[in-house]
Amino acid sequence: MEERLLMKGNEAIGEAAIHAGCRYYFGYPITPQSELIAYMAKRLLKIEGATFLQAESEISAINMVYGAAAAGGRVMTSSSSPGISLKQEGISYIACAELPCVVVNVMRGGPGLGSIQPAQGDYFQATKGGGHGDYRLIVLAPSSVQELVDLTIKAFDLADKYRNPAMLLADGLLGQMMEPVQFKEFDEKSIPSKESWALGSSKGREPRRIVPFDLDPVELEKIVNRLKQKYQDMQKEVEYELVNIDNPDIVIVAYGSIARIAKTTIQMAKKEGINIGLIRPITLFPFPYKVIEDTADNVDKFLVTEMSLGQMIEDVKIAVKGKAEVSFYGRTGGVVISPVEILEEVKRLLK
Amino acid sequence: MLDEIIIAGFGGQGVLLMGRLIAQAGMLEGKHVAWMPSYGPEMRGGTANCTVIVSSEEVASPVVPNPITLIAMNQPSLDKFEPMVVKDGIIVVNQSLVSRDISRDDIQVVKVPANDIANELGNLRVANMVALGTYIARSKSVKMETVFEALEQTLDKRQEKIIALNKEALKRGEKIVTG
Amino acid sequence: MKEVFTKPKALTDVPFTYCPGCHHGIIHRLVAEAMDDLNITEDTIGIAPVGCAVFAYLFFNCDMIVAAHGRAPATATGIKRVRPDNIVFSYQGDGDLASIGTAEIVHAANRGEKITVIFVNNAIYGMTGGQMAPTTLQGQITQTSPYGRDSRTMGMPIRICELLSTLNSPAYIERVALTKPAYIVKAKKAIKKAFQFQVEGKGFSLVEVLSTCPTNWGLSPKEANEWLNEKMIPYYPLGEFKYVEEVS
Amino acid sequence: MVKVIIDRERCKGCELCTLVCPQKIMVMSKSFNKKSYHPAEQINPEKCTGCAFCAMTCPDVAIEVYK
Repeated sequence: MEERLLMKGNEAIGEAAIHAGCRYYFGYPITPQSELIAYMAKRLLKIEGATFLQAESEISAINMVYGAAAAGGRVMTSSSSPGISLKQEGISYIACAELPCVVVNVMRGGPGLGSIQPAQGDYFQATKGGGHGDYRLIVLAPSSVQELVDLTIKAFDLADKYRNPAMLLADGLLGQMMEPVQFKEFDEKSIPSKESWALGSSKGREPRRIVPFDLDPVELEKIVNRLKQKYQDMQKEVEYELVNIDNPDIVIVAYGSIARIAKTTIQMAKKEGINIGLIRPITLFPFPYKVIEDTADNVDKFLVTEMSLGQMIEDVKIAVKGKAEVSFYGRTGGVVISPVEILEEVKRLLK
Repeated sequence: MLDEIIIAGFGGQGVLLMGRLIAQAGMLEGKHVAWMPSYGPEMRGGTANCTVIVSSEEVASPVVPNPITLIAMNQPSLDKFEPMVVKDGIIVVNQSLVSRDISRDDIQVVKVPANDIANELGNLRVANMVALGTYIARSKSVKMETVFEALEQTLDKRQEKIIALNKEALKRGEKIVTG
Repeated sequence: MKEVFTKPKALTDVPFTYCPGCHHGIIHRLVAEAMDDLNITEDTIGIAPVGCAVFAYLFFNCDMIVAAHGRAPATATGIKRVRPDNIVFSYQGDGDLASIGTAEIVHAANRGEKITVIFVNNAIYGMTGGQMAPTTLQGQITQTSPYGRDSRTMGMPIRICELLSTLNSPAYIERVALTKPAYIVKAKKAIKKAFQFQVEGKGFSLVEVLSTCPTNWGLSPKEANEWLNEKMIPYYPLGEFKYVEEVS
Repeated sequence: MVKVIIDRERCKGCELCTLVCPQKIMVMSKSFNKKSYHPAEQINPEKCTGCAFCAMTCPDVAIEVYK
């Protein structure tokens, strides 16, 4: 068994990235992910040939990522909500140019400058593209520090597999908390070679061009349709966790830290004789529509809980297809929901 | 076993480190642990607190609205968190900086003059370790030897004197309970 | 017969998409000649901007990427950090470099990124149809300064070479023009030197090329050359602003 | 003997070559090319010194010079 280390979420993401062979990081400080940029500085500046760069802005950082990805580097940037908004243009370019990279969003309260407390208000932005144009990110939603590690590594692998940006969608709670983590052995040989498409020396081959546009609409449509095909292929990557799903009175759908809080609600409810199930999407794109639909065949009440005004609920409703009643409980602005609040809402719904 | 602890005090009193040592010790003993700090501008000069969970079961919510244990290092922390402690819970209170009595009668109180003892030891900064020692002796959520081990892993090994002083402070806090 | 003048090999056969008399074509050729002369084409990665030169990726016989508007120095930084042995150049206009991308160019220069920047200053936005640029001259009429640029509300035109020369890190900065054969010879030397600096690992280099936009200036190519000589050069003096022999 | 070759189809008729020719032997053709520009052409080729100013100033790399 590998050694257990007590690590802060943000630092665990950083160590996981380096563990997965990430040698290029470009970022800009913002709470509550600042430990991550500091960790990358501490580690990457000591690795020969690696780059840590504190960019002049989030905009520059994501465009440095664009360049590094085009040149074939395993590259990451990280930020929190307002900073992620600034990166959207670059993310759209990277998606169109079909380059792999990992973007970490440690969400905080919004809109505007918002607050620095944990929130989940960036679900739409993350899962529906976020920037301009028709594109999607691979979106992974960890709910423990161990999952921050595992899903960071997975984000790099999926980004390379599909040549698409992958986002790790965490929040301030996960970024700031400490839990024991373990790092499984990582084989750097598993990183796919990028020599068939990355920019570099054109000796002995035709020069390559990475061009995220086509002024001919018919040609651009071909590019976008190719992306669409890729997003359909990604459906097989769907991942989720089911808790207590055999014949529950009600099913909670929640992701990230709120899913953990809901697990406490489930334990509390059990003592009162209430049987609550949980579906926790681990991939938010692709979204686990099918398991939710199948569950709706046997359960007539769903409660979606989010630290937002209700964003993922729209995907849950699409999945449920009207077969069950879908309710919502959320807090916003950076207020973290307590297990008790969720339980009270469940009791109200079961009345 | 399960303990859910909120540790609160002034920024700079070392409450985050207290929590970190409990979590680290819990992990070393093979338990499930989680540590969650308050963060933000209040860390600079204001109040700071953290939540620690030590459990034989997997930790679900890292957010604890109603702690089993409160370690209140100053008066504002006691004022803020006293009402939240569960019935039959424990409050470890730093008597040196809290003048009032606990108002609730459905909880157990352990008083420790942490700053006075730290002062006797010649360094006010180890008041946090005194209170931590008291908490550990009272709750037995982790063993004192494991906290020593956690301390050695967490602090700079080159600062042997500081580690020794911290251990001394932990033992003095322990004595409040063991006598 | 001996070749006196032929198309450089670093250029593809694709005809330029620029308007008649536009200096972009000359600048492309000079960049290509520098790549040929230094024998670096196969190791060069170029970055096209957003603006008229967005199609530059079609014209150079090396690996190319199109950057977001203003972000070429950031994209160049990312590429150069991953591929330090390659030669990386960005090609940017005045709107791209001196307006939306001001932060990127200042900070890439200040970090001393080992890249080469070709900065094309024609005092106007070309691709969008002739709006005011940060380098538009005082009194100059554009679509968005229809009564002439008024420095009281629109500021004075930005002199990029002078601005960047205040920084410690850049290794080589020069401003050139192309309105006379003698100027073109000098411009060629400057652009080659800018690449040479990168080959030698000396650091950040930038050549600002004053150029014409006959279409949006509303002048014939001949008149445009004259206007550049009479109006632009007095405000944007030609010459070397920074030349560091050895970079520590 | 100098030979100046002008790619009529690349030329956009900007006239810049005519301005820099010291011998004033670069002129604009009266005919037009497929893009509807009057391309440059050389008159009195025997006067050409091979200075290549025309080629140097051509924004479309439409001129080549051989000696």
